[in-house]
Amino acid sequence: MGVRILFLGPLRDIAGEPEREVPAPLDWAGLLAAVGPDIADQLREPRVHVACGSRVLGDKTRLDAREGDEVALLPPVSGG
Amino acid sequence: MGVRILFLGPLRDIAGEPEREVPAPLDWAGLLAAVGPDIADQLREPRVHVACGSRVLGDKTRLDAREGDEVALLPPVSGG
Amino acid sequence: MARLALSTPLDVRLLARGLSVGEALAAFNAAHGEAGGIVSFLGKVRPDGDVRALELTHYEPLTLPGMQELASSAQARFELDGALVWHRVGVMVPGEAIVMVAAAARHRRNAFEGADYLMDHLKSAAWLWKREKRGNGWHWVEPRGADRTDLDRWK
Amino acid sequence: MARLALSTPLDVRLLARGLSVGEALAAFNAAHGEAGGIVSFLGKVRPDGDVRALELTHYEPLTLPGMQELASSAQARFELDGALVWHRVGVMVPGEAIVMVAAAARHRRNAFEGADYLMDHLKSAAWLWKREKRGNGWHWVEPRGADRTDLDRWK
Repeated sequence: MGVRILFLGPLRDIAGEPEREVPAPLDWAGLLAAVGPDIADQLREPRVHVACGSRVLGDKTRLDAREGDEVALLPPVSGG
Repeated sequence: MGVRILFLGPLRDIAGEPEREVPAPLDWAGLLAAVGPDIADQLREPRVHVACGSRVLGDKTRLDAREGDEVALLPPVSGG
Repeated sequence: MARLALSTPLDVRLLARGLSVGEALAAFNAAHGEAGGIVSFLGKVRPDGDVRALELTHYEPLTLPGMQELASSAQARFELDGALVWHRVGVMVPGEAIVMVAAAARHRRNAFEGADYLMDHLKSAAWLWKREKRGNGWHWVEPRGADRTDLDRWK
Repeated sequence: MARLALSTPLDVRLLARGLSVGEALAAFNAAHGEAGGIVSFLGKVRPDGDVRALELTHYEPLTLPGMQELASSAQARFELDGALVWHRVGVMVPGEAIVMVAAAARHRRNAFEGADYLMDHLKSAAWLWKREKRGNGWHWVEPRGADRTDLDRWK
Protein backbone atom coordinates (compact mmCIF):
# COMPACT_ATOMS: atom_id res chain seq x y z
CA MET A 1 0.00 0.00 0.00
CA GLY A 2 2.96 2.37 0.32
CA VAL A 3 2.65 5.95 1.52
CA ARG A 4 -0.29 8.20 0.70
CA ILE A 5 0.59 11.87 0.02
CA LEU A 6 -2.28 14.36 0.54
CA PHE A 7 -2.31 17.78 -1.12
CA LEU A 8 -4.27 20.27 1.01
CA GLY A 9 -5.76 23.61 -0.01
CA PRO A 10 -4.14 25.28 -3.02
CA LEU A 11 -1.52 22.51 -3.33
CA ARG A 12 -4.31 20.29 -4.63
CA ASP A 13 -4.69 22.53 -7.68
CA ILE A 14 -0.93 22.61 -8.32
CA ALA A 15 -0.72 18.82 -7.99
CA GLY A 16 -3.78 18.35 -10.17
CA GLU A 17 -5.06 15.67 -7.80
CA PRO A 18 -6.04 15.46 -4.11
CA GLU A 19 -3.64 12.62 -3.28
CA ARG A 20 -0.95 10.34 -4.64
CA GLU A 21 0.34 6.88 -3.64
CA VAL A 22 4.12 6.34 -3.56
CA PRO A 23 6.28 3.42 -2.38
CA ALA A 24 7.43 3.28 1.26
CA PRO A 25 9.63 4.32 2.94
CA LEU A 26 9.58 8.02 2.13
CA ASP A 27 12.05 10.62 3.41
CA TRP A 28 12.39 14.36 2.67
CA ALA A 29 14.45 13.87 -0.51
CA GLY A 30 12.05 11.18 -1.67
CA LEU A 31 9.08 13.44 -1.02
CA LEU A 32 10.57 16.33 -3.01
CA ALA A 33 11.27 13.97 -5.90
CA ALA A 34 7.82 12.36 -5.74
CA VAL A 35 5.73 15.55 -5.87
CA GLY A 36 7.32 17.28 -8.85
CA PRO A 37 9.24 20.57 -9.02
CA ASP A 38 6.31 22.99 -8.45
CA ILE A 39 5.12 21.36 -5.24
CA ALA A 40 8.74 20.81 -4.18
CA ASP A 41 9.32 24.57 -4.43
CA GLN A 42 6.31 25.14 -2.19
CA LEU A 43 7.50 22.53 0.31
CA ARG A 44 10.83 24.31 0.75
CA GLU A 45 8.98 27.43 2.00
CA PRO A 46 9.03 27.63 5.80
CA ARG A 47 5.32 28.44 5.94
CA VAL A 48 4.39 25.13 4.29
CA HIS A 49 4.18 22.30 6.85
CA VAL A 50 4.19 18.52 6.60
CA ALA A 51 2.24 16.10 8.78
CA CYS A 52 2.95 12.39 9.02
CA GLY A 53 0.71 9.95 10.87
CA SER A 54 -1.57 12.83 12.07
CA ARG A 55 1.29 14.82 13.60
CA VAL A 56 2.73 18.04 12.22
CA LEU A 57 6.50 17.64 11.93
CA GLY A 58 8.60 20.17 13.81
CA ASP A 59 11.35 19.58 11.27
CA LYS A 60 9.85 18.42 8.01
CA THR A 61 13.26 17.53 6.53
CA ARG A 62 13.35 14.65 9.02
CA LEU A 63 10.32 13.00 7.41
CA ASP A 64 10.44 9.23 7.82
CA ALA A 65 7.17 7.82 6.47
CA ARG A 66 6.64 4.06 6.60
CA GLU A 67 4.29 1.58 4.96
CA GLY A 68 0.68 2.74 5.47
CA ASP A 69 1.53 6.26 6.65
CA GLU A 70 -0.37 9.29 5.43
CA VAL A 71 1.76 12.34 4.62
CA ALA A 72 -0.21 15.62 4.45
CA LEU A 73 1.25 18.71 2.79
CA LEU A 74 -0.13 21.78 4.57
CA PRO A 75 0.08 25.20 2.90
CA PRO A 76 -0.63 28.41 4.85
CA VAL A 77 -4.12 28.33 6.34
CA SER A 78 -6.98 30.79 5.79
CA GLY A 79 -9.88 29.98 8.09
CA GLY A 80 -12.61 31.96 9.82
CA MET B 1 -47.66 72.76 41.78
CA GLY B 2 -44.14 74.10 42.45
CA VAL B 3 -40.99 72.13 41.64
CA ARG B 4 -40.67 68.38 42.07
CA ILE B 5 -37.28 67.16 43.37
CA LEU B 6 -36.46 63.51 42.55
CA PHE B 7 -33.94 61.53 44.59
CA LEU B 8 -32.32 58.86 42.41
CA GLY B 9 -30.44 55.74 43.48
CA PRO B 10 -28.87 55.87 46.96
CA LEU B 11 -30.02 59.48 47.47
CA ARG B 12 -33.53 58.10 47.85
CA ASP B 13 -32.46 56.25 51.00
CA ILE B 14 -30.73 59.32 52.45
CA ALA B 15 -33.76 61.49 51.70
CA GLY B 16 -36.10 58.86 53.08
CA GLU B 17 -38.47 59.47 50.19
CA PRO B 18 -38.36 59.19 46.39
CA GLU B 19 -39.41 62.79 45.75
CA ARG B 20 -40.34 66.07 47.39
CA GLU B 21 -42.41 69.05 46.25
CA VAL B 22 -41.05 72.53 46.92
CA PRO B 23 -42.24 76.02 45.91
CA ALA B 24 -41.02 77.52 42.60
CA PRO B 25 -38.70 79.06 41.57
CA LEU B 26 -35.75 77.01 42.82
CA ASP B 27 -32.09 77.95 42.43
CA TRP B 28 -28.90 76.19 43.68
CA ALA B 29 -29.01 77.81 47.13
CA GLY B 30 -32.71 77.03 47.40
CA LEU B 31 -32.08 73.42 46.42
CA LEU B 32 -29.33 72.95 49.02
CA ALA B 33 -31.63 74.39 51.68
CA ALA B 34 -34.63 72.33 50.56
CA VAL B 35 -32.96 68.90 50.63
CA GLY B 36 -31.36 68.99 54.08
CA PRO B 37 -27.67 68.90 55.07
CA ASP B 38 -26.91 65.22 54.19
CA ILE B 39 -28.18 65.47 50.62
CA ALA B 40 -26.68 68.96 50.31
CA ASP B 41 -23.25 67.48 51.12
CA GLN B 42 -23.74 64.90 48.37
CA LEU B 43 -24.84 67.57 45.90
CA ARG B 44 -21.64 69.53 46.41
CA GLU B 45 -19.60 66.51 45.17
CA PRO B 46 -18.58 66.93 41.52
CA ARG B 47 -19.66 63.37 40.68
CA VAL B 48 -23.28 64.09 41.65
CA HIS B 49 -25.22 65.68 38.81
CA VAL B 50 -28.47 67.61 38.58
CA ALA B 51 -31.00 67.48 35.76
CA CYS B 52 -33.75 70.01 35.23
CA GLY B 53 -36.51 69.59 32.66
CA SER B 54 -34.93 66.32 31.35
CA ARG B 55 -31.53 67.90 30.72
CA VAL B 56 -28.39 67.31 32.77
CA LEU B 57 -26.96 70.67 33.80
CA GLY B 58 -23.38 71.38 32.75
CA ASP B 59 -23.10 73.70 35.75
CA LYS B 60 -25.52 72.63 38.45
CA THR B 61 -24.95 75.78 40.50
CA ARG B 62 -26.82 77.66 37.76
CA LEU B 63 -30.03 75.74 38.46
CA ASP B 64 -33.09 77.82 37.64
CA ALA B 65 -36.17 75.63 38.05
CA ARG B 66 -39.56 77.12 37.38
CA GLU B 67 -43.15 76.21 38.14
CA GLY B 68 -43.82 72.60 37.02
CA ASP B 69 -40.17 71.67 36.48
CA GLU B 70 -38.78 68.34 37.60
CA VAL B 71 -35.32 68.49 39.22
CA ALA B 72 -33.55 65.11 39.36
CA LEU B 73 -30.58 64.54 41.67
CA LEU B 74 -28.25 62.01 40.03
CA PRO B 75 -25.62 60.23 42.10
CA PRO B 76 -22.82 58.19 40.46
CA VAL B 77 -24.25 55.45 38.27
CA SER B 78 -23.66 51.70 38.49
CA GLY B 79 -25.26 49.95 35.54
CA GLY B 80 -24.49 46.85 33.49
CA MET C 1 -38.56 30.17 16.53
CA ALA C 2 -40.78 33.26 16.62
CA ARG C 3 -39.05 36.14 14.93
CA LEU C 4 -38.64 39.32 16.93
CA ALA C 5 -39.07 42.56 15.03
CA LEU C 6 -36.02 44.76 15.56
CA SER C 7 -35.62 48.34 14.50
CA THR C 8 -32.57 48.95 12.31
CA PRO C 9 -29.86 50.02 12.35
CA LEU C 10 -30.20 50.68 16.10
CA ASP C 11 -32.48 48.81 18.49
CA VAL C 12 -32.30 50.30 21.99
CA ARG C 13 -34.58 49.14 24.79
CA LEU C 14 -35.17 49.34 28.50
CA LEU C 15 -36.86 46.08 29.45
CA ALA C 16 -39.07 45.61 32.47
CA ARG C 17 -39.07 41.84 32.04
CA GLY C 18 -36.69 39.02 31.06
CA LEU C 19 -35.10 38.79 27.64
CA SER C 20 -34.52 35.79 25.40
CA VAL C 21 -30.90 35.99 24.32
CA GLY C 22 -31.23 33.35 21.61
CA GLU C 23 -34.14 35.12 19.93
CA ALA C 24 -32.39 38.47 20.24
CA LEU C 25 -29.23 37.23 18.50
CA ALA C 26 -31.21 35.34 15.84
CA ALA C 27 -33.25 38.47 15.03
CA PHE C 28 -30.16 40.71 15.04
CA ASN C 29 -28.35 38.29 12.73
CA ALA C 30 -31.33 38.21 10.37
CA ALA C 31 -31.55 42.02 10.40
CA HIS C 32 -27.88 42.31 9.39
CA GLY C 33 -27.49 39.73 6.67
CA GLU C 34 -24.62 41.56 4.98
CA ALA C 35 -22.43 42.00 8.05
CA GLY C 36 -19.22 39.97 8.08
CA GLY C 37 -19.07 39.82 11.86
CA ILE C 38 -21.48 40.06 14.77
CA VAL C 39 -20.34 40.28 18.38
CA SER C 40 -22.75 39.98 21.28
CA PHE C 41 -22.32 40.46 24.99
CA LEU C 42 -24.70 39.12 27.60
CA GLY C 43 -24.34 40.18 31.24
CA LYS C 44 -26.04 38.14 33.93
CA VAL C 45 -26.61 38.38 37.67
CA ARG C 46 -23.89 36.28 39.28
CA PRO C 47 -24.80 34.07 42.24
CA ASP C 48 -22.05 35.77 44.27
CA GLY C 49 -21.83 35.00 47.95
CA ASP C 50 -25.25 35.74 49.38
CA VAL C 51 -26.66 37.96 46.64
CA ARG C 52 -30.32 37.02 46.39
CA ALA C 53 -31.56 39.71 44.05
CA LEU C 54 -30.50 42.82 42.24
CA GLU C 55 -32.53 45.92 41.42
CA LEU C 56 -31.81 48.46 38.72
CA THR C 57 -33.54 51.81 38.79
CA HIS C 58 -33.52 54.34 35.97
CA TYR C 59 -34.74 57.87 35.33
CA GLU C 60 -37.15 57.77 32.45
CA PRO C 61 -36.38 61.18 30.84
CA LEU C 62 -32.63 60.50 30.73
CA THR C 63 -31.86 56.79 30.66
CA LEU C 64 -33.26 55.66 27.32
CA PRO C 65 -32.25 58.84 25.41
CA GLY C 66 -28.74 58.40 26.85
CA MET C 67 -28.59 54.80 25.63
CA GLN C 68 -29.78 55.88 22.19
CA GLU C 69 -27.02 58.47 21.98
CA LEU C 70 -24.51 55.85 23.08
CA ALA C 71 -25.66 53.46 20.33
CA SER C 72 -25.36 56.24 17.73
CA SER C 73 -21.89 57.16 18.85
CA ALA C 74 -20.78 53.50 18.70
CA GLN C 75 -22.25 53.15 15.23
CA ALA C 76 -20.41 56.20 13.94
CA ARG C 77 -17.11 55.47 15.66
CA PHE C 78 -16.81 51.81 14.63
CA GLU C 79 -18.70 52.03 11.33
CA LEU C 80 -21.25 49.53 12.55
CA ASP C 81 -23.95 48.15 10.27
CA GLY C 82 -26.11 48.12 13.38
CA ALA C 83 -26.28 47.74 17.12
CA LEU C 84 -28.62 46.27 19.70
CA VAL C 85 -28.54 47.76 23.20
CA TRP C 86 -30.93 46.24 25.70
CA HIS C 87 -30.89 46.81 29.45
CA ARG C 88 -33.12 45.34 32.10
CA VAL C 89 -34.58 47.48 34.87
CA GLY C 90 -36.41 46.27 37.97
CA VAL C 91 -35.66 43.27 40.15
CA MET C 92 -33.61 40.32 38.87
CA VAL C 93 -32.40 37.10 40.49
CA PRO C 94 -29.07 35.27 39.96
CA GLY C 95 -28.76 33.74 36.50
CA GLU C 96 -31.06 36.33 34.89
CA ALA C 97 -29.84 38.56 32.08
CA ILE C 98 -29.16 42.20 33.02
CA VAL C 99 -27.87 43.51 29.75
CA MET C 100 -27.38 42.43 26.16
CA VAL C 101 -25.56 44.31 23.43
CA ALA C 102 -24.69 43.28 19.89
CA ALA C 103 -22.68 44.98 17.17
CA ALA C 104 -22.64 44.11 13.47
CA ALA C 105 -19.85 45.27 11.21
CA ARG C 106 -18.08 44.48 7.99
CA HIS C 107 -14.94 43.36 9.82
CA ARG C 108 -14.67 41.51 13.11
CA ARG C 109 -12.34 43.96 14.84
CA ASN C 110 -14.97 46.72 14.54
CA ALA C 111 -17.71 44.44 15.82
CA PHE C 112 -15.59 43.45 18.85
CA GLU C 113 -14.64 47.02 19.65
CA GLY C 114 -18.19 48.28 19.15
CA ALA C 115 -19.62 45.79 21.66
CA ASP C 116 -16.79 46.43 24.11
CA TYR C 117 -17.31 50.21 23.88
CA LEU C 118 -21.06 49.85 24.39
CA MET C 119 -20.54 47.78 27.53
CA ASP C 120 -17.89 50.02 29.06
CA HIS C 121 -20.21 52.99 28.65
CA LEU C 122 -23.33 51.22 29.89
CA LYS C 123 -21.36 50.22 32.99
CA SER C 124 -20.20 53.69 33.93
CA ALA C 125 -22.03 56.26 31.88
CA ALA C 126 -25.68 55.17 31.61
CA TRP C 127 -28.26 56.59 34.01
CA LEU C 128 -28.81 53.40 35.99
CA TRP C 129 -28.44 52.68 39.68
CA LYS C 130 -27.96 49.19 41.03
CA ARG C 131 -28.57 47.72 44.46
CA GLU C 132 -28.17 44.18 45.71
CA LYS C 133 -30.22 42.25 48.21
CA ARG C 134 -27.99 40.27 50.54
CA GLY C 135 -28.79 38.31 53.70
CA ASN C 136 -28.84 41.56 55.66
CA GLY C 137 -30.94 43.65 53.31
CA TRP C 138 -30.49 45.92 50.28
CA HIS C 139 -27.17 47.63 49.51
CA TRP C 140 -26.41 50.16 46.78
CA VAL C 141 -23.57 49.12 44.50
CA GLU C 142 -20.74 51.65 44.29
CA PRO C 143 -19.22 52.26 40.85
CA ARG C 144 -16.01 50.22 40.60
CA GLY C 145 -12.65 51.86 39.89
CA ALA C 146 -12.09 49.26 37.15
CA ASP C 147 -15.20 50.47 35.29
CA ARG C 148 -13.78 53.99 35.31
CA THR C 149 -10.47 52.71 33.92
CA ASP C 150 -12.30 50.72 31.24
CA LEU C 151 -14.10 53.87 30.14
CA ASP C 152 -10.87 55.83 29.88
CA ARG C 153 -9.64 53.39 27.22
CA TRP C 154 -11.92 55.10 24.70
CA LYS C 155 -10.79 58.67 25.31
CA MET D 1 -37.20 26.52 21.11
CA ALA D 2 -35.62 23.04 21.05
CA ARG D 3 -32.70 22.90 23.42
CA LEU D 4 -29.37 21.86 21.94
CA ALA D 5 -27.25 19.59 24.08
CA LEU D 6 -23.79 21.11 24.48
CA SER D 7 -20.78 19.46 26.04
CA THR D 8 -19.27 21.49 28.88
CA PRO D 9 -17.04 23.22 29.57
CA LEU D 10 -15.85 23.06 25.93
CA ASP D 11 -18.01 22.40 22.89
CA VAL D 12 -15.90 22.19 19.73
CA ARG D 13 -17.39 21.21 16.38
CA LEU D 14 -16.73 21.07 12.68
CA LEU D 15 -20.09 21.43 11.00
CA ALA D 16 -20.91 20.15 7.53
CA ARG D 17 -24.21 22.05 7.49
CA GLY D 18 -25.66 25.39 8.61
CA LEU D 19 -25.82 26.44 12.24
CA SER D 20 -28.57 28.21 14.16
CA VAL D 21 -26.87 31.04 16.02
CA GLY D 22 -29.86 31.79 18.25
CA GLU D 23 -30.14 28.21 19.47
CA ALA D 24 -26.38 28.01 19.96
CA LEU D 25 -26.27 31.10 22.17
CA ALA D 26 -29.40 30.08 24.10
CA ALA D 27 -27.91 26.64 24.82
CA PHE D 28 -24.53 28.10 25.75
CA ASN D 29 -26.18 30.59 28.08
CA ALA D 30 -28.21 27.83 29.72
CA ALA D 31 -25.08 25.68 30.10
CA HIS D 32 -23.27 28.51 31.90
CA GLY D 33 -25.84 29.85 34.33
CA GLU D 34 -23.27 31.13 36.79
CA ALA D 35 -21.18 33.15 34.34
CA GLY D 36 -21.34 36.91 34.75
CA GLY D 37 -20.58 37.58 31.10
CA ILE D 38 -20.91 35.77 27.78
CA VAL D 39 -19.40 37.08 24.55
CA SER D 40 -20.19 35.53 21.19
CA PHE D 41 -18.78 36.12 17.75
CA LEU D 42 -20.51 35.10 14.55
CA GLY D 43 -18.66 35.30 11.24
CA LYS D 44 -20.63 35.25 8.00
CA VAL D 45 -19.90 35.09 4.29
CA ARG D 46 -20.01 38.68 3.05
CA PRO D 47 -21.67 39.41 -0.28
CA ASP D 48 -18.47 41.12 -1.44
CA GLY D 49 -18.21 42.13 -5.06
CA ASP D 50 -18.96 39.05 -7.09
CA VAL D 51 -18.35 36.37 -4.47
CA ARG D 52 -20.97 33.71 -5.10
CA ALA D 53 -19.79 30.98 -2.77
CA LEU D 54 -17.01 30.06 -0.42
CA GLU D 55 -15.55 26.64 0.32
CA LEU D 56 -13.63 25.61 3.39
CA THR D 57 -11.63 22.41 3.38
CA HIS D 58 -10.07 20.78 6.42
CA TYR D 59 -7.80 17.84 7.20
CA GLU D 60 -9.67 15.49 9.48
CA PRO D 61 -6.77 14.19 11.63
CA LEU D 62 -5.53 17.71 12.46
CA THR D 63 -8.34 20.26 12.22
CA LEU D 64 -10.69 19.26 15.03
CA PRO D 65 -7.92 18.24 17.48
CA GLY D 66 -6.27 21.60 16.80
CA MET D 67 -9.51 23.46 17.55
CA GLN D 68 -9.92 21.47 20.77
CA GLU D 69 -6.42 22.45 21.88
CA LEU D 70 -7.20 26.06 21.04
CA ALA D 71 -10.38 25.98 23.15
CA SER D 72 -8.45 24.48 26.08
CA SER D 73 -5.74 27.10 25.86
CA ALA D 74 -8.32 29.91 25.78
CA GLN D 75 -10.09 28.41 28.78
CA ALA D 76 -6.88 28.24 30.81
CA ARG D 77 -5.54 31.62 29.76
CA PHE D 78 -8.72 33.64 30.37
CA GLU D 79 -10.16 31.52 33.20
CA LEU D 80 -13.25 30.81 31.16
CA ASP D 81 -16.21 28.96 32.61
CA GLY D 82 -16.63 27.51 29.14
CA ALA D 83 -16.22 28.03 25.43
CA LEU D 84 -18.04 27.13 22.24
CA VAL D 85 -15.98 26.84 19.05
CA TRP D 86 -17.89 25.91 15.93
CA HIS D 87 -16.58 26.11 12.38
CA ARG D 88 -18.34 25.29 9.16
CA VAL D 89 -16.65 23.30 6.42
CA GLY D 90 -17.89 22.74 2.87
CA VAL D 91 -19.58 25.20 0.55
CA MET D 92 -21.39 28.30 1.87
CA VAL D 93 -23.18 31.18 0.17
CA PRO D 94 -23.23 34.90 1.17
CA GLY D 95 -25.13 35.51 4.39
CA GLU D 96 -24.39 32.03 5.77
CA ALA D 97 -22.52 31.57 9.03
CA ILE D 98 -18.90 30.38 8.72
CA VAL D 99 -17.85 30.40 12.34
CA MET D 100 -19.30 30.95 15.78
CA VAL D 101 -17.42 31.19 19.04
CA ALA D 102 -18.63 32.02 22.53
CA ALA D 103 -16.81 32.51 25.80
CA ALA D 104 -18.33 32.53 29.29
CA ALA D 105 -16.46 34.02 32.23
CA ARG D 106 -16.95 35.54 35.63
CA HIS D 107 -15.98 39.00 34.39
CA ARG D 108 -16.73 40.58 31.05
CA ARG D 109 -13.13 41.50 30.17
CA ASN D 110 -12.14 37.82 30.23
CA ALA D 111 -15.14 36.84 28.11
CA PHE D 112 -14.30 39.52 25.51
CA GLU D 113 -10.63 38.57 25.38
CA GLY D 114 -11.41 34.86 25.26
CA ALA D 115 -13.67 35.24 22.22
CA ASP D 116 -11.22 37.61 20.53
CA TYR D 117 -8.31 35.18 21.11
CA LEU D 118 -10.33 32.25 19.76
CA MET D 119 -11.16 34.15 16.57
CA ASP D 120 -7.64 35.42 15.94
CA HIS D 121 -6.34 31.86 16.21
CA LEU D 122 -9.08 30.28 14.11
CA LYS D 123 -8.30 32.84 11.40
CA SER D 124 -4.60 32.15 11.18
CA ALA D 125 -3.73 29.02 13.10
CA ALA D 126 -6.49 26.47 12.42
CA TRP D 127 -6.03 23.84 9.72
CA LEU D 128 -8.58 25.25 7.30
CA TRP D 129 -8.22 26.40 3.72
CA LYS D 130 -10.66 28.77 2.08
CA ARG D 131 -11.47 29.43 -1.55
CA GLU D 132 -14.00 31.76 -3.11
CA LYS D 133 -16.10 31.33 -6.19
CA ARG D 134 -16.20 34.51 -8.24
CA GLY D 135 -17.57 35.24 -11.69
CA ASN D 136 -14.40 33.77 -13.22
CA GLY D 137 -14.18 30.62 -11.12
CA TRP D 138 -12.68 29.46 -7.83
CA HIS D 139 -9.78 31.29 -6.16
CA TRP D 140 -7.85 30.31 -3.05
CA VAL D 141 -7.84 32.95 -0.35
CA GLU D 142 -4.37 34.02 0.76
CA PRO D 143 -3.83 34.55 4.49
CA ARG D 144 -4.05 38.29 5.19
CA GLY D 145 -1.20 40.20 6.80
CA ALA D 146 -3.72 41.67 9.24
CA ASP D 147 -4.59 38.19 10.52
CA ARG D 148 -0.93 37.58 11.25
CA THR D 149 -0.71 40.87 13.14
CA ASP D 150 -3.86 40.03 15.12
CA LEU D 151 -2.30 36.75 16.17
CA ASP D 152 0.87 38.44 17.36
CA ARG D 153 -1.17 40.43 19.89
CA TRP D 154 -1.37 37.31 22.06
CA LYS D 155 2.34 36.49 22.15
